[in-house]
Amino acid sequence: MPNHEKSAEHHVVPKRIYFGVFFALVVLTWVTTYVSTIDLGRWNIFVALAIAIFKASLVALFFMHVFYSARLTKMIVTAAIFWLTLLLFITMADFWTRGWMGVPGR
Amino acid sequence: MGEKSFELFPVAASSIAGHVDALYAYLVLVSAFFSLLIAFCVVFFAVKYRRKGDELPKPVDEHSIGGMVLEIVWSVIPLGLSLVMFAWGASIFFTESRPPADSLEVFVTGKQWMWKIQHIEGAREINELHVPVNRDIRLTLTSEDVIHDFYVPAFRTKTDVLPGRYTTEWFRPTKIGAYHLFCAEYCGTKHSGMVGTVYVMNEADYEQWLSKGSGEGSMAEEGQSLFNQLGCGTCHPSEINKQNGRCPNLNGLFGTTVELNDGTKVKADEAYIRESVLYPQAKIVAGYDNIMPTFKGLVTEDGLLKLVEYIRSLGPAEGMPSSATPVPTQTSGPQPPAQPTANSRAANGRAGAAPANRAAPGNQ
Amino acid sequence: MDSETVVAPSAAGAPPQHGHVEHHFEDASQQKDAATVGMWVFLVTEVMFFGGLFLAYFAYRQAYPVAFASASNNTNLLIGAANTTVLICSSLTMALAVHFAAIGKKNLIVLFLILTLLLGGTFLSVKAYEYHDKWVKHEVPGYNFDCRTDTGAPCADAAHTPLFFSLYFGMTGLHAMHMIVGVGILLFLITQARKGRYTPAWHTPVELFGLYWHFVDIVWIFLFPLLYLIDRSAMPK
Amino acid sequence: MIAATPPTEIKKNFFNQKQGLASWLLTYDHKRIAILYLLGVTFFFAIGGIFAALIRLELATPAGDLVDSNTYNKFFTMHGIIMVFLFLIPSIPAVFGNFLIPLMIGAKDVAFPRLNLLSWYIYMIGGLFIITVLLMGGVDTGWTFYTPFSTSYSNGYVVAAGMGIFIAGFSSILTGLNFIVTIHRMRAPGLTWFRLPLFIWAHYATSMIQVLGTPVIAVTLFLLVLERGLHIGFFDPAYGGDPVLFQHMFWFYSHPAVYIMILPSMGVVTEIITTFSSKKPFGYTFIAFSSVAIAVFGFIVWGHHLFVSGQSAYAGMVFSVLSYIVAIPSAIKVFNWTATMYKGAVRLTTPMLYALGFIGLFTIGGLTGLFLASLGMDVHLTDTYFVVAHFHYVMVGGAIMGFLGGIHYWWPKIFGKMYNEGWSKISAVIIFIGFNLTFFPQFLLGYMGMPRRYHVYPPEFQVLNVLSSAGASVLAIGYLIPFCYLLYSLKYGPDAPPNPWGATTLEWKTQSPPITQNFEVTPVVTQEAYTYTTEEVVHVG
Repeated sequence: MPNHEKSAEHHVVPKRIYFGVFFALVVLTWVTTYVSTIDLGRWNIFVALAIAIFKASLVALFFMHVFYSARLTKMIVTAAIFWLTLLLFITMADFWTRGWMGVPGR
Repeated sequence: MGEKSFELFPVAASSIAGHVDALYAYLVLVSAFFSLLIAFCVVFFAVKYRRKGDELPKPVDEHSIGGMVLEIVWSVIPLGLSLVMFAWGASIFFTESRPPADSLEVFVTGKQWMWKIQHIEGAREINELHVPVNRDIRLTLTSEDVIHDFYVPAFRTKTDVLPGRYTTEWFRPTKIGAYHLFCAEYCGTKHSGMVGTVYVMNEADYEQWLSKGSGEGSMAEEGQSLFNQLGCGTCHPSEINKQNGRCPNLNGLFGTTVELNDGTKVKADEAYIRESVLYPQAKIVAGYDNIMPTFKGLVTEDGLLKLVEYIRSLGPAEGMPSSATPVPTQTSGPQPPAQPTANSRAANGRAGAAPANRAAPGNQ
Repeated sequence: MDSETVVAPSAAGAPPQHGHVEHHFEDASQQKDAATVGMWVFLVTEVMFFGGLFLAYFAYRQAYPVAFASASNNTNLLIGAANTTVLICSSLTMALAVHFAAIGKKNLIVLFLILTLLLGGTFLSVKAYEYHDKWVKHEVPGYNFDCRTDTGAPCADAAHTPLFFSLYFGMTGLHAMHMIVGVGILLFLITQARKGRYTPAWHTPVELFGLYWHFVDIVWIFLFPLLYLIDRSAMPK
Repeated sequence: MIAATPPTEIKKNFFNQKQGLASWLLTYDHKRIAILYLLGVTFFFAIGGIFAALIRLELATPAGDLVDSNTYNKFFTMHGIIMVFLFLIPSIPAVFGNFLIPLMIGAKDVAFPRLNLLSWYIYMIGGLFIITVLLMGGVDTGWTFYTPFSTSYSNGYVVAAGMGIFIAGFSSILTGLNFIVTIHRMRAPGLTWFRLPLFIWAHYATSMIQVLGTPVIAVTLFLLVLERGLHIGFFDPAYGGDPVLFQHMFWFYSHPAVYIMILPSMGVVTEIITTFSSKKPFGYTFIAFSSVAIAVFGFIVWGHHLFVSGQSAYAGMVFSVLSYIVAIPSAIKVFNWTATMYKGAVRLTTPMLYALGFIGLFTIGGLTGLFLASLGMDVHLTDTYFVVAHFHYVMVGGAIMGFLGGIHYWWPKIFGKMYNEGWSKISAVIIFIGFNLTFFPQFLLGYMGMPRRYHVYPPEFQVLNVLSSAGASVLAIGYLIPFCYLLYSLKYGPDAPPNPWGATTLEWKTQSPPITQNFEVTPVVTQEAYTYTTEEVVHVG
C-alpha cells in the first residue's frame, strides 16, 4: 500500500485557534445581521454571501482541520465546491439569459 | 400525407426544412464515414492479425508508429468536424428563434389533450391550423395544464408549450398540403391522441377559409370586450395619453420599456402583460401604488392571449404590425370551418369544430 | 428518507472492536485513512444534496425578488441570529471534544460532547418554536396559506411567496433532520466515551462525527443569510 | 478445447468456505455481494424486458389494440424506471465492480464491507418499492417525472415510485463512495495509478459521477414527493414555479447517469480487447484520462435535453458546444480500442465478439448523439424515435453488450466453470443482429417525425415499427440463450483454470473461483499493467 503518506490527522491544533475562530464566527454573525438592516441595494446579497463564505471557510479550515489535512482531503473539498459551482452557475446561466433575445420562450 | 402508406423521408414543407435536411445529410455522411471506417478496421484487424499458434505479438512501440501524433489527429479532426455541426446547427436554431417582424400571428393553447388555436382575425379552430403558403407564421404558445409540445415534422420544428409561460415558434410554409401536427412532449393518457393537421393553403383559399370563419371578431376586439367586461377600463384610461393617476395608461405601452418602483426596468412584452394581470403585485410601475387586484382564476389562458393582443393593438407603431395586417373582415355566424381535405386520422380527437368552441370570451 | 439514516453506520462505523484492525486492512493507519476519506466523500454527496435546494432558491429569487424580500421579512431576525450563535457554540464544543479525544482527556470528551448535545437540542427547540409560529401565522404553503406583514397587510407579491416558504421549510427541515440524526449519534458517542472507548490512538468515530457536525453548521451558515437576512432592508416599510 | 487443470479434490473457494442462506444474506465478502447483485439485476432486467416486449407488441399495429393508452403509458414508464434505475445503473459497477475491483488491485475486500452489504439491501428495498408500485397499478409519468404532470395530473403512484428511486439512489451513492475509497486506499504494494487496469480507471470515473450526481436526483425527487404528497409548491406553475427548473435538476444527474451506465462498460471492453489481442492497450494514458474527462465533461452538458423546453437560446448554445467537447474523449476511446488490435494476436472468443459488437453499436450510438447535440437538428429530432434509438444504441448496444461481454469474460473466474463456446457465439451474433433490426428502423422513424411515447401512430409509420418489433423478438431470443447455457455450465461445464484467457490483470493470478481472502499472499506489483509474456499463453479460442 503505497499511500500511507502520514496525513496530518495526528496534528493537534492548539485550543487558542479554536477560540479565535469561534470568536470570529460570532462577531461575523452579528455583523452580517446588523448589515442586513442597512440597504446596500443590489450589494445586499453579495455582502451577506461573502460573509457566509468566509465563515464557512473558517469552519472548514480549522474546525474541520482541512488546513492541516492531506492533499487528498483538500482535493475532495475542492471537487465539492467545483461541482456545486457547476450546478448553480450553469443552471443560473439559463435564468439570467432568458429574455435577452426578446422573443418569449427563447 | 396519408395517401402513401410507407415512406422513408418526411416531406419538406417549410423554408427551414431544406436547411435542416442539408445539415442532416452532412451529419449522416460524417457518421457513415466513421462508422464504416471503424467497422472496416475492426474486421480487417480481426482477420489480418488473427492469432496463429502460440506466438505472442511483438510489443508495438507506440512512439515508433507515432502514437502521440495519432492521438492528436484523431482528437482534432473529430473536434473540427463537430464544431462545424455546432455552428451549422446553432445558425439554424437562431433563425428558428427569431420570428420575422411581419409574421402572421397565431395563438395556441394546449390542454390535455387538444390544441386550441386562435387567429388574430378571430377565427378559431381545434386540432387544426390553417395557414397561407409563403407567409411567415408566428405562433405564441401556452398551456393550461401540463407541458405539451407543438411539433410539425414537415416543418422540422417544435417547441415546448409550458403552463404559466409563453413560448414562440415560427415557420414559413412553402408547400401546399396537409401535414401532421403532433404533441411531442409526453402529456398524459391521450398523449398520442393530441394530434392534428396543419393545412397550408394558397392565399386565395386561405382568405376564402377565413371569410367562412367562425370568429366573432378579431382577437383584439374580443380582448377589448373582455377588458371592459372585467372592468379594467374603469381604472386604466382608454383614451390615448390620458392619465388618471391611479393606474398606468396602456395606450402605446406594448413593446416599450417600463420603469418599476424599485428602479429596475422591464420590457412590456407578452409575459409582462400576462404577469401583470395574474400577479399585479410582482412588478409595480414607478409612481403607482400597489392597488390592482389579481385576476388569477378569472381569466383563462385563451382570454389572457386576447387581452395581450388587445394591449398589443394599442401599442406603439413599432410593435408587431399584425393587427394592421390587411385581412378581410370576418363575417360572423357559426359556420363550420373549411372542409377538411385530410384523411380520417386527421380527425382524431377533433371533438368539436369551431362552433363548439364559441364560448364566451375569457371566462367560462 | 434522510441520507444520514442510511449512512450512520459508516459515520459511527468504524470498527466495533476498538482500535482493532479489521481483516481486510493492512494496518491501523490504512484503516483510519480509509474512514476519513470515506467521510469526506460522504460530505461531498451532502454538499450536492443541499446544492439542489440552493439552486431552487437562487432560481426563484432571481424570478421573484419582491416576493422573496417580503416573505423573508416575515422571519424573526433576532431569533435567527441567536440560533446561529447557538449552533456556532456547538461547533466549538464539538471541536474541543475532538481535541480532548486526541490528547486523551476522557472526562473532558464526555463534558464537551454533552455540551454539544445540549446546544444542538437548544437549536432544534428554537427551530420548533419558529415552525409553530409559522403554522399559527398561516405561513405553511398548502395549508390556509396567507402571507401578511406585521401590520396585517398582505405581503408584497403575495402570490409568489409560497415558493419562498416551501423552500424555507424544505431547507431548514432537511437541515433539522440532519441535526436530529446528529443528536442520535451524539448520544451513542457519549455512552461510548463514558466507557473510555476513545483513546489518543483510536478516536475515529469522534473525529468523523465532528466533521459531520461542522458540515451541518456550514449549511446553516448559508441558510441564515439567505432565508433571514437578504433584502430585509430593501423592503418598503 | 480447454486445457483445464485436471480435476482434483474440491478446492476451497468463496462459495464453499461458508455454507447456508444466512452466510449469504449476512456476508461481507465483496464477491458474494456481487453475486447477490447479479441475482438482483438479472431479476429486474427480466421484468424490464417483459415490459419492452409488451411495448413492441403494442406498436406492431398503428391502432391501440392490445392495451389502452393508460396501460401503455404505464408500460413504458415501468420499462424506463426499472431498466435505468434498477438494471443499468447498478449492473456493471455493482456486479463486476464489486467482484473485481478488490481482486484487480490486490486487496482482500473493499474498504467498507458492511456498507457494501448495506448498499445491496438498500437497492433491494428501493426495488421492492418499485415492484410494489407495479403491483398496485403502476405509474404513468415516464421515467423522467416531468412536472407539473407528475405532481398534479398523473393518476399513478408517483410518490411511491419516487421514494423507490430515492432509496435505490443511496445504494448507488454508497457503492461509489466505497469504490473511491477502495481505489485510493487499498491498492497492493507497487500498484501505482498508472499500473492500474483500465477497468479500475473507468470505475473510478463512474464512482465520481455516482457520488457527485446522485444526491441531486435524490433531492429533486425529494422535492417532487413533497410537492405531490404535501401540496407545497416547488415547481408548481400555480405558485410561479418553473417546470424547466425541475428539468435542469433532473438532467444534472440523469445525463451523467448515462455515463454511469457506459463508462464501466467501456472498462470491461478495454480489458477484453487487450486480453484477446494479447497486446497492451494502445494509448493507456489516453484511455485512462478520457474516462475521467468523460466523467467531468459529462456534468456540463445536461442542457442539451432542454433545447426546445423553454430554456434560453444562449444557454442552449453553450450546452450545445460543450456537448461536442464531451464527444471527443469517447471518440479517443473508440480509436484506441481499434488501434489496440493492430498487430495484435486476435482471438475471436465470445467476450471478444461482444466487445467488437460494443464498438460498432457504441460508435453508432455516439455518432447519432452528435445529431442531437446540434441545436437546429435537435429541434426536429428531440422527443422523437430518433432519440429512443440513439439512447438504446448507447445503453443497450453499449452498456448491455459490455455487461454480457463481462459475464462471458469473467464467468470462469466468478463461477470456476467454462461455458459452451458454440452456443455463446451464436447468441452473441443473434443479439447483434436482433439489436440492429430493433433499433435501426427507429432512427428512420424519428427523422420521419414519429414522437416517442405514442401509443397510437399514423399508419405510414407501420412498416418500420413492424420491423422493429420483429427485431425485438430476435433480440429476446438472443437474451434467452445465454440464460440456458450459462446455467447449464454451472453444473456440467468443465472446471476453469485460474487464467483461461491468458490475461494479465491480478484477478487471474488467483484461483477460479477465488478464495474468500482473494489471494493467499498479498501480491506485489512490479510492472505496468498488460505486460503479456509467453507463460500466460493458454490454448483457448
